[in-house]
Amino acid sequence: MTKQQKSQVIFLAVFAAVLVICHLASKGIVLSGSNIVNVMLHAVFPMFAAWGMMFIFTGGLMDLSVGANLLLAGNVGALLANMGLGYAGLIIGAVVTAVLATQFTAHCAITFDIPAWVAGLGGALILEAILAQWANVMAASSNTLPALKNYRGLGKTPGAFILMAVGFVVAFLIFNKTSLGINLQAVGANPTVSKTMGINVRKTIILSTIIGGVFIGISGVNDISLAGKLSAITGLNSLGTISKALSATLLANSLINIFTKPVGIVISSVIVALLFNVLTIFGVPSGTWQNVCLGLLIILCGVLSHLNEKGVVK
Amino acid sequence: MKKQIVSAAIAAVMTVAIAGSSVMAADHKVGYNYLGAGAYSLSMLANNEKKVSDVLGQESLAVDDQFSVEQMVSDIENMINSGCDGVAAWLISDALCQQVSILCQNNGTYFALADKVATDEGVISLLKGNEYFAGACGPANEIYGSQLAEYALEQGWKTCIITSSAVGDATDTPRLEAFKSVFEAGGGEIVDELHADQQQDALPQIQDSLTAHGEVDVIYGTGSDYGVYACTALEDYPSFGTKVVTSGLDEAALELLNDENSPMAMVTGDCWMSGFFAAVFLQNALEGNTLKDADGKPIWIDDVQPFEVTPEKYPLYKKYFLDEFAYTDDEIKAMIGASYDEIVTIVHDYNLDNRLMAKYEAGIISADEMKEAGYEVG
Amino acid sequence: MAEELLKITNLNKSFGMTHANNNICLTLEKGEIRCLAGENGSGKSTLTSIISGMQPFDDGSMVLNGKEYKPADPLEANARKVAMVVQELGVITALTGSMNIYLGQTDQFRRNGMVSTRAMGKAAEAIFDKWHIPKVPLGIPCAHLTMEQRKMVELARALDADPDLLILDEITQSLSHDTRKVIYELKDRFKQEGRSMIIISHDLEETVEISDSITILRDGEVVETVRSDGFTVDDLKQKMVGRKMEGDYYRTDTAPSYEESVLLDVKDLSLADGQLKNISLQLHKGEILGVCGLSDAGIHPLGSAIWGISDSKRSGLVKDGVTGKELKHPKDMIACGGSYLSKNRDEEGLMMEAEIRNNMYLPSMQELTGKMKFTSPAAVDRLAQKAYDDFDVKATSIHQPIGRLSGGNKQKINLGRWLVKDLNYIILDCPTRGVDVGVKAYIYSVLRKKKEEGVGILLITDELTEAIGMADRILVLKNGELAAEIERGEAFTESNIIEVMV
Amino acid sequence: MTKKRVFNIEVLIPFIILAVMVVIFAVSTQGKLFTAASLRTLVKQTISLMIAGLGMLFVAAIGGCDITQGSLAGLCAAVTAFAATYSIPLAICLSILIGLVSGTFLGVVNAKFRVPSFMVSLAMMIGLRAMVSQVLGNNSVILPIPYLILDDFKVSVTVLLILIVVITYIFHYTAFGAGCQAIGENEKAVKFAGVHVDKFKIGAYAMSGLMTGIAAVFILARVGGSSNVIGLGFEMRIMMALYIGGVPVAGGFASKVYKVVVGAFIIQLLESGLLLSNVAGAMTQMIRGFVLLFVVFIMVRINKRARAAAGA
Repeated sequence: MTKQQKSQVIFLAVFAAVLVICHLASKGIVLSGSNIVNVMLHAVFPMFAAWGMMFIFTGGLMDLSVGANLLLAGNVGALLANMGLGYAGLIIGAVVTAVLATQFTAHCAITFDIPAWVAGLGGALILEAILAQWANVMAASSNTLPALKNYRGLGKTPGAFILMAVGFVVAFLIFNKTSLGINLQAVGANPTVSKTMGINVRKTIILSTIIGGVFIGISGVNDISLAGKLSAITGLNSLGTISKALSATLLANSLINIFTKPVGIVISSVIVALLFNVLTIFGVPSGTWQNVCLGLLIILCGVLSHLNEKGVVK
Repeated sequence: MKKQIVSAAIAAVMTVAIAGSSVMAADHKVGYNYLGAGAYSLSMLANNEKKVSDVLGQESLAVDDQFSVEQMVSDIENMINSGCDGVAAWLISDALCQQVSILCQNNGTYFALADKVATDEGVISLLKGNEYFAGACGPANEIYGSQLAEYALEQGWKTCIITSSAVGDATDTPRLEAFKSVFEAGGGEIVDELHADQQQDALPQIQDSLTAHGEVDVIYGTGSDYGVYACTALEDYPSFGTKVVTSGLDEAALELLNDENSPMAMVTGDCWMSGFFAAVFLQNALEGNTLKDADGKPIWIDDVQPFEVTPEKYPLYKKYFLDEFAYTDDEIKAMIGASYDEIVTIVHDYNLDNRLMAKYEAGIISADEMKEAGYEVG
Repeated sequence: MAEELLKITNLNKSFGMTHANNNICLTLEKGEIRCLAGENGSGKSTLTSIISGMQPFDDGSMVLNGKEYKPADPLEANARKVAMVVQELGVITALTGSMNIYLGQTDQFRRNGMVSTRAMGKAAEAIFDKWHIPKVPLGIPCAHLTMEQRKMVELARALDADPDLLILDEITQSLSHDTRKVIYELKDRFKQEGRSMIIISHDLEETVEISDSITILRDGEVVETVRSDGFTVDDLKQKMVGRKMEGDYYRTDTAPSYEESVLLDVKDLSLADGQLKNISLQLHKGEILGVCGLSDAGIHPLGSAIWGISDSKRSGLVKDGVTGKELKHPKDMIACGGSYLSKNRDEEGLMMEAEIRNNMYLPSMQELTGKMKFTSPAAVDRLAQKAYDDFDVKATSIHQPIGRLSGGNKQKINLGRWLVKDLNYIILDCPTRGVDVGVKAYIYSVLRKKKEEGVGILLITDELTEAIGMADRILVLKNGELAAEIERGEAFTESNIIEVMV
Repeated sequence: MTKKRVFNIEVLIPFIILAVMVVIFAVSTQGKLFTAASLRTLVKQTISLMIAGLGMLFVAAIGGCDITQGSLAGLCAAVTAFAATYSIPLAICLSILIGLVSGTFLGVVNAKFRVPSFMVSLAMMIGLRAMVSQVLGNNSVILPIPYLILDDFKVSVTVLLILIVVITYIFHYTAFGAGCQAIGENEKAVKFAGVHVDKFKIGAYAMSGLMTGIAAVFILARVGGSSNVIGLGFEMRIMMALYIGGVPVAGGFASKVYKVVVGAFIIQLLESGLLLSNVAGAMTQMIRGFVLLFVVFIMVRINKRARAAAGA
């Protein structure tokens, strides 16, 4: 058994133990079948968004427009679905929108040399504004952004779980088992080595942001399927939309020595969903202490995973 | 060099675009702000405010506060600077009302409070003493809550989950508190009170709570967004007989109400008409007809009553409230220059039944339509 | 006469003002093992990186197997069967060994769109089998591998090109004795199969031992190419240093000269990770104390540990000899007139993007702080200008960003900014690394001047000649322990020192 | 040999952009933006942004990331609003103290425990916002009238000017400021030069928190009382101000106080100018997005060329 496998076993054992304790303390609610389904269902959205961010961030593009992007994508998808295109419209609409949006920021960053962080901010402003403008136009005629009434299977059992399984397989395979994924990881870790090894850095980043865009689009699909509608947000508050997904991404980063990223994201998305679920079950007030707990969890994981950090940390 | 030319060209285009969009002023320019773009209820409020200016053929300026309080103050300042003669302000807290009152007094700009009205006595008296204060109009938020609580008790519902926006929200808090006190006084139990910072967090919260507490009799959504989320959440609990009550007469909620399979049991609201009334007060003030009560205080209405839209009446509501406007252009024009008492009567008479009857009597709605909706006419 | 594999004629390469390679001519035969020798900054690494396609050359020509050879990137070099293990490149720790080996070429293992880990693993294993390299776990992220195992991964990566010409840049220094043997066997096999190798090694004995011929470079030029048979390490050294031994490059006196008083007192210095074990030393006034050792002997951690920066916990006592104060943090030492120059100038010394002025300012931040914490920009300018002038830095002005100044100029800035201060002692870790001869001589003259002024200098160096040429005493470290202390005089010879080192 | 400064053009860019914007808006608002009243409002609107930006400058200089400002300002404002009903000076001190504590905490976790600052500050952003709701609950506080003196133009601008002078002093005329900038260039080099890098980093985050605390005092004066949404999106506006002013994302010696000041003005000018030009609603945000990208693009290009010309 390698060191990594050992850590995995230990981690999962601790995780299971915590769950069992919570289960017992909650008098058998936490691990009940229905609750597990419930938690997993809530984990799907942050998971897809986090996978999307994984493909975008790993290459070094810290693109914060993801939240605005998925809101827009979900709405475009719903629009097409409601126009009679059904699931095909929903998925294609969302995915194409999200891919275009990621390409916009990616090209701002790579082609025009705008720092990725700024490109993300600019992109978020623009994407939010597009959706808000759309909502305004609709409201002027007493209409709303498209609500998804039918075709919501991808937000429910079993559709959401099939989606999750497919998403996991695809994310895992692309990230770990394709040249693109391998190159992406190399580019993210060390652009100089990658270039020396003949990797086309630019192409790698662009391609992986396209894949990231697909995942972001699907996360929009899942979100609007789950909730039925996605409202527009302005003032860069779309960042809040992805706060759970960002949390999951950061937690997955701190698990990187135990699990590869795609797996780590599954686990940490479930942890985040579980955190809110368990706290609700224990009667911790939502909107206040629950969020404080999430903040503390992230800091704690950060501290634990950087105990032996020697290098420069920004 | 090429780059400089491109930059210059872009700058020029921007100048032209921006300059071109400034329209020449009509007699009165009215500014109104809204918390943020995108939310349906906020947009409806803003639209209702705009309606008055549109009907009167006057210029208006809508400003998006980007969900920021600081921005709200800045936006009102900017509206004043941009030459607005009057401002219909949507203010998130009493403190802001005080600020805006001072601001408008200093600048000699008329203002009215739309939808969110101050509750603090000190602030109210400050406002009422301000010569530029055109009046305030807001919904009876407590009634919103208590009405639904009474309805829930009537149905014999005993357990309830409340789902709501962030803690301390100015609209939701009075609704929530009123619902809670009435419901608990009537022997009901609030098993959980949920607050979502991000609207879409409401759904997982409701589901987590349903798992934690099992089946409850009713879920109260303080706004229709939350009511709709509650219905969506319940789709995953088909065995539960939980019902949903909510406020906010938007299509999504009402269509759920129409759907027999949906748990939505009651939707109330006033179609965000307080924004419209506030704009009417403001226009009156701008015309030199500041509406004042017998004591010489500006008009202050904080109890625009919610009404229920039943499934039978929904088609009429959709057609004559949403697609068209609750008041005809002529009615609106007649409101300018009306007396205090007349306006108060108009506001207090405002509800679904009265408006539909009025439109029926004006010949806009046919008798058949009215009968179909359950009205006994003709 | 054997067939020619590679012929380089009049190759030139310069970085800014530095001529890294100057009219290089070199011919390599098939089956020949060639070592490149030369001091730091003599242009070895530049030459090998040009041959392996990592950087382009300015002019000249290369002919490989009778055809013109001008690789645009390492992949093209690989296609022409030229591969290199680069000294400081390393592996991507997040990826597995086999992924690292096939990085950039993973497409060849595509099965139905996926890279077949199994096929790739097998192919990687096959390389290890084919060339008899010690096996390493290839299926786990390289983060879990030792440095030596990672080097093997890099070697396998190079060997995958089935190279006719393999270039090894400083590979042996990070390898254990056993693994070195593997490299030697690999070399023999190359020879048999008519393949060639270019090896760079700092171990001169090794250089003479394993090579067929040696090309000696100095200041970017080829001095001579010699057959290794009958050639001795001493000959090699003569050639490498050449005329540099003449003149006043180094000290000419043969006796130690320093005062009694101790400036810096180190007792039982250890690092928790075992890189240093109970080192005690005393640096005297006006003394140059050389520190030598193999690369893993702990000479570099010694410098930074005394300075007060170390990755693992430091124990023992570092005391200022004059004040008797204990020195725990670099700041304490600065307060006592101490300073330190890291070996890794670009990473741990200079701010490459920043103006010369700001780099000059860094070590004197405390001194220039006046009342109310005020620092006068004019005073900073003055200080920077003084160091700039004193050390004859060649740039447009103190406001030029360091960027691509030559190594020598960078080192002048790096050293000068400390030496403008009123120092008691200075710890120098490889101060002449990667600088050209002129600057090197200049630095030595500065050090001698400082010595005369009574400054104590702890001179940590990879180059024995430097230590012998400059030091009053030399401390030899081995495996983190103090192995010997040799005074300037009769015993001050390389062979004596090397005997202790190895 | 001429001793020409290399980055003259870089110094000028933010001002040029500001000037271009002034010209555009002078035309498009038909002069409305440049009446005394408008200008005064413009300055007032920028105050809190600028104050917090001056704090964030330190974090930006070390190349770190602090996105807690919004939530932190919210918390400071909430507590201050309550405290102001007892004692105004106490309330102000409390706000500054909370800011300082929060910033120091972020700094310690980042510098000592080596957790990336984005991670810590995201966690704190979530947690602090929740604390705001917890502190305020369903209460709302209206500030006593004397507190509102802080919203007076003369008072607030005086404080702002003093703060700009003080921060300029700290940032450009002390070892601490230079150290922060140097850390952004090459943290290791600074460490090996014998500087207490950790202390400087903690100091930088503490400055950011402290200035956010001061900014919160003025935000509160502007809003007139407590609100649970004070500061929402504030951190993003600050960041935009910094970047549009030319502060580099990676930090270093190109970070300057004047860039924050100019950047904050540009941001506010954009918002107010568009509004005064009758462009309203979501369109303003879209324009702001494009302007941000365009300005940063121009800056990156010109700097690159300047550096290339300097042989760097």
